[in-house]
Amino acid sequence: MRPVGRKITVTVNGEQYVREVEPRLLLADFLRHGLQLFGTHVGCEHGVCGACTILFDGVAQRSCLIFAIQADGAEILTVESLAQSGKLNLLQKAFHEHHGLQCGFCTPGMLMTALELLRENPSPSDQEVRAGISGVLCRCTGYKQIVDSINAAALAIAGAEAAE
Amino acid sequence: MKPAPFEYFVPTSVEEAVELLARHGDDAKVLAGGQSLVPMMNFRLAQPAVLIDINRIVELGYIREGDSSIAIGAMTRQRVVETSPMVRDKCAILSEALANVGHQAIRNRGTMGGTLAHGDPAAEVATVLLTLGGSVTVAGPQGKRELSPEELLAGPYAAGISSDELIVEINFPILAANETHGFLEMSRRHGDFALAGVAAVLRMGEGNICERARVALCGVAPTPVRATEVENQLTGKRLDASTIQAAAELASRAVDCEDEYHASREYRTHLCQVYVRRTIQLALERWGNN
Amino acid sequence: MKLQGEVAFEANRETVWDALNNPEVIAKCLPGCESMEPAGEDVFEAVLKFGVGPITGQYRVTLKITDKNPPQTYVLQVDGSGKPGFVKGQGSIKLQAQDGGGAVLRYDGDLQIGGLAARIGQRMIGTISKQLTKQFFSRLVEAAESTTEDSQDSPQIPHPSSNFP
Amino acid sequence: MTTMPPASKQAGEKWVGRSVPRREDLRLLTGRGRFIDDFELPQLKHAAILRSPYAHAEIGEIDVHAALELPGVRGVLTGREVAAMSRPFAVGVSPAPKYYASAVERARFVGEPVAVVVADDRYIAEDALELIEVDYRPLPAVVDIEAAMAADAPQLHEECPNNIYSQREFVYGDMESAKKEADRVVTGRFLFPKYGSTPIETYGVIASYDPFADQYEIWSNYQGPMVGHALVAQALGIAENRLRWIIPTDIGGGFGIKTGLYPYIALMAMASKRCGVPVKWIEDRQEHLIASATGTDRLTEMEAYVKSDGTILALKDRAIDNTGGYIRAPEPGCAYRSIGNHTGAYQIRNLEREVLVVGTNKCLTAPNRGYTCQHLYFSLERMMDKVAAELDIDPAEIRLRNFIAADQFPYKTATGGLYDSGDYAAAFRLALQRFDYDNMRQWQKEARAEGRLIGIGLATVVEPSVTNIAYVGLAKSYLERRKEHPKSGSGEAIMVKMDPLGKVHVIAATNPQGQGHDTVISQVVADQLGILPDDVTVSNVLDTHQRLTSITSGSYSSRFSSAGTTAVVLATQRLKEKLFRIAGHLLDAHVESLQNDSHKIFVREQPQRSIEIRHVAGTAHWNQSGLPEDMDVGLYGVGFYNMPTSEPPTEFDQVNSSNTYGFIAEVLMVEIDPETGALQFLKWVSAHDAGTVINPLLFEGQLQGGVAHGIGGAIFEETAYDENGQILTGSFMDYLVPTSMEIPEVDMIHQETPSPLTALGSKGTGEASAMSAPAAIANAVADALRPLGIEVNELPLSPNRIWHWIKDAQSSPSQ
Repeated sequence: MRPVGRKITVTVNGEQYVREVEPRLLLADFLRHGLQLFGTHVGCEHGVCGACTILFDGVAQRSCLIFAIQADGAEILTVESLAQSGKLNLLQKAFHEHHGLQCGFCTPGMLMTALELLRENPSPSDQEVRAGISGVLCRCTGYKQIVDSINAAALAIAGAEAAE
Repeated sequence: MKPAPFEYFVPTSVEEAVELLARHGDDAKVLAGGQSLVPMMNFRLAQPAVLIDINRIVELGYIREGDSSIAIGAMTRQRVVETSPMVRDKCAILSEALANVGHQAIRNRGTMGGTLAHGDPAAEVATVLLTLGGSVTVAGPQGKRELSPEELLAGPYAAGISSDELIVEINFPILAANETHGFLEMSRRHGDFALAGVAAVLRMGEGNICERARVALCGVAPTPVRATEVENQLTGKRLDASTIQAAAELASRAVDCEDEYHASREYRTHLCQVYVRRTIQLALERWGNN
Repeated sequence: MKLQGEVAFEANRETVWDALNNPEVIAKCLPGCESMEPAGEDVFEAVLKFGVGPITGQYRVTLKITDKNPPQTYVLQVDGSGKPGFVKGQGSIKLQAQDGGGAVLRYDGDLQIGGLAARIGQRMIGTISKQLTKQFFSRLVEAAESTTEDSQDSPQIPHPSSNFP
Repeated sequence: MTTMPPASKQAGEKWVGRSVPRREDLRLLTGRGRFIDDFELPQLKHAAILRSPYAHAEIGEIDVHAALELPGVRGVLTGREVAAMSRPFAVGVSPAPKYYASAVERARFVGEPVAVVVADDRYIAEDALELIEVDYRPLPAVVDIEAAMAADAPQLHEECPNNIYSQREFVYGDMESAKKEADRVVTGRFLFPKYGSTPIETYGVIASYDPFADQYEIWSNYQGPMVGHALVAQALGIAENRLRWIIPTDIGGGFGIKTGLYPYIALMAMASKRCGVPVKWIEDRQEHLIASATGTDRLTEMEAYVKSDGTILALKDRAIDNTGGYIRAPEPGCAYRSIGNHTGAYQIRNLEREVLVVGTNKCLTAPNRGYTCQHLYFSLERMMDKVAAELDIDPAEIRLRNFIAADQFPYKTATGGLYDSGDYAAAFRLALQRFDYDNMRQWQKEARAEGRLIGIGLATVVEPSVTNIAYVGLAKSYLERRKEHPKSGSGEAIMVKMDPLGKVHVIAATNPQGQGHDTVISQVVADQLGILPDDVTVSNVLDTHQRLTSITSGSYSSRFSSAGTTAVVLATQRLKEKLFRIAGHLLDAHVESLQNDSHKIFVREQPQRSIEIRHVAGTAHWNQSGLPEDMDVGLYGVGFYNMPTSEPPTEFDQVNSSNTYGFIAEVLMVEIDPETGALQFLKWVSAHDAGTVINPLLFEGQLQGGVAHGIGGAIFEETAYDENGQILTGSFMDYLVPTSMEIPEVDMIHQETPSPLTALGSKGTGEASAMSAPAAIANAVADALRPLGIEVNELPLSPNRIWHWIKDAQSSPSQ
């Protein structure tokens, strides 16, 4: 991307970046091509597929519907933030054990969405899980094993919290 | 699918935003949540030369409970309103309707003012506002003015607001103790634009007599519309299956839509009738359960 | 897409007919008309730029009037292309004098919209086309009436309403 | 079906059959997958494609001056330059319409490429598209299959009168006797819509031309088959070894649709050559929805000749496919791919079939998960229900009466298909039992009496896998075929090598798009060598310069779990043979007397005579003179497996169009809201027999995914056009991919009848209910609407459509 436009300061996954961005640059493109954080995927660029979902100031949003310039001062979390010290977190682990992904393209958006879902509702019903992830399209799994994964993650997180 | 270039302004006050709007006129578009505008920009169906981003006008983010209404700042995110316990308690129809707006990630960013300023024919929030008879405050070069929902929805895409004006606040009347409500819509998939949607608020008296009815439809006309003939038919009646059915049959008179791929005009018209009936029934059941 | 409707004029049929044949009037009534130049007999090239809701459109349009039968009917052909795709259509316009003066105009057209607007704006274009058509005719009514009020020579055309987004 | 937890990691256990979680997940869950848009190259520039807004138009002058003057633009490639730089793509029909990577003189569908801009970034490239002026002269368009063949229809290509690309007639068996013997004829007419799979990752290409070597290097998420490589080389007029083609490890879904990607590889190769820079093009969602590829729409007319007892003696049908503005290989495969299993799960020995492939001003087609088996079974299974209704026999019973029996396998169908194994009645009965079919039928009666619209839908179908490329030959007559070299095959290659410490690395080019090949490979190799899956690493990149490939390489037609795993077994066995020969040499023992565990090779009768595997491996690498005299160095095995049943078509047009044949039985129940036409699933049992299940966790994933695609096609998805050829579903707002809320819980059961053709007994299962669900859902809806006298012969079953049917039925006078 051309380094024209305005300077922004943005914190992504705990690291601060200062970059110049053209106002029209989409946040998804900024994260991917500007910061080389390729984990966030772009699937439709009109806010329907949800693959580009990230946490923007703690809230799940479509990074294809936000301009990078709007992220000035924001704290962003992408899928790259989830695993710490080379270890999957409990949500990722549940997706791994329950085959909650196939091609993996929607997975970053699915994980970030599920993260918010479980934060707001730590023990969701199947129907609440389905409603919660309905904004992320998956063409491989038919969703069943994603729902299983999120349910398992809810149990695992509750278990880990109880153990603490 | 990348937006065309634009000049970008990020005012931090309403005055500053209004001044920018006055300066740039028709070339400018206001960027609130961007959940309708940015997709259109990515498709290049919208190519505003100037974008005035009001996300940093922090004064526009609030929910305030008044005596008879709830005032909501235009930049309040839809999800914040949807999950507000106060809104759920005082104006449940709004929370219920909001749950039908897209998906959570959309509502996380989409704003209350944005959906009204966009004025989509299927917009749930505008439909609720029309039903409740609330108001919208806009700021413009001549200061602030208040619009009724009917004035706001004078034509497609919120034609009641002029291009140098900005929505700053929306007022939703609080549902009274003798009022019951319902909101139902039908869409192809969860989260899609409604093929037809109905919001209803009924003021009830002794013996299930409907003292006043407010019913609005979405997705079936160029703007959300009141179903006044349905309302008139319900008013003063004891609500039961047959009076509700008789009223529902008048819903089609409010419909003005086109045949399109997902639904024929005839089908949409019919859905209105079915959904008006179901919504009124839902409201009545709730009344009965109270 | 079918565009059909009826518009009542207080002005008499001849005045409306004249307005319908006056490029200057048409230019002022066409929503977002930035320019309109003659390009042959009863053929005009116009540039239209409009915004409805989130959608902005810019079309270069050729308007062609055929099958003229003054002061009753003509056929209008529209053919244009621009940023959101193309438009192509044909419509008949019929004028009928009313008994107590005034006239009724009936239009009956078929509009084809293609390209981006058609494939993305499917649920919007019907409403928008109708809205723009209505706007054209309501301006025409104003134009014809102001012609009657003032003089036949110097029509005072009101400016397009500024609050149209 | 429950998924098992991962096994305790003990060597010597069988790994095949276990729910081993995927090794692929670790990178995909952490944002470290490497998809096509994640690759960058020095000096890389970005392309955007100008596309026709017209369904049919002559293309006059293209003025690119303003675009070229825009700062950041590196060049423009127009259709006329494409025609000068390339040849039309080859396709298996004659005469063939000329199809280039871009429209040349005429555009024939909305979205057809007209020009390519190369710029510093995609934003600028799209700005430049708006500055290109094209002189289009619109022509009348045609989108309807039957209208396209009418005498006065707009003609798309002068080579193809009446817009017919391919036409053939076939007769199998003895139709005359069957017709005479039949008590009744049941007829049906079915329209199957056009839809795709819309992988969440769109198409992508990076092309780099080296003018000094006259060689192209391509990265792309093309899914295969690698016949596409040959087609592109031919179109570019170069030898295949000058086209290096690399397919990255991670592909964001394919489902057949990404077989339609290869023309863009040629287009970007030319753009790179023309502009002198490496070029990246990532298709956007709008481009994908309007112009990449979908399955064909199909009109089928079918007649069934039946005995009063329900025996189906013969079928006669006429099917017309629509490949859009051009015909692009592997089409006309749509019309011939399912010929071997055309009579489904039934013993129908006589068939008369007419096939037409026509052109209209719609976007082009490609195989779409199930590759027209959903079309076939929509008509065949609807016919089964119609026959049942006509004869007043239960639809489950009519199927049981016509099934191929368990003792008839291997079963050769009338059309030349060779069904390898199966027990259809047993699998179907399992599904009926789980569904509680008899009680549900009783309950349905009671619910109907209350006025509820409840329907039970069945579909029992054969799932063909591992395409034999021979079937495309059916587009030509035997006499025409005889003039050409015969074509057949389904081969897959794998290389397994052992390092000096005895660990194994597998070099694969199976091109997965999420199916978990690497995990499965590690399971299979671990079993074959008696080691742990963790001791096996896999590199799975298809690179035509560095990997063993064949024309049939790629991941499509559910090839991997059978052809792929058999190649893995062969390769591992060859490695093992070599390992044992070296061990025998070092231990001075006969190879036949040796055995191994996870660490050592030993003499079976004298376990103390042993050598550690790592020492054997070490010898092979570090002491090459220590090998047996006649042995070449290197510790590896190569497996190149071609199904022995992949043969060219016979002179009677019989062909085994696939190689393994699984079985699916769907039993499901729906309720329709009579007021809104909305459909709800009440219960669904889906039984599958895909031979040996290698990894139940992954198997279940494929089955659930297949269901979702089937529901999409049956109810939600359609690439819709208006009568002028304008596409109505150009965004995900109108092209309705089912969300998690639209897909019900489906109870999966499975039965295993191993295939005799594959090393593990496995068959393919990747397409699954995508083939059978549209038929089963349509049958359920038809059953629900039967009291109203409504025929269900068209999809998708949108509430709008169902409501109109109900309304029309209620307003028409009762008979």
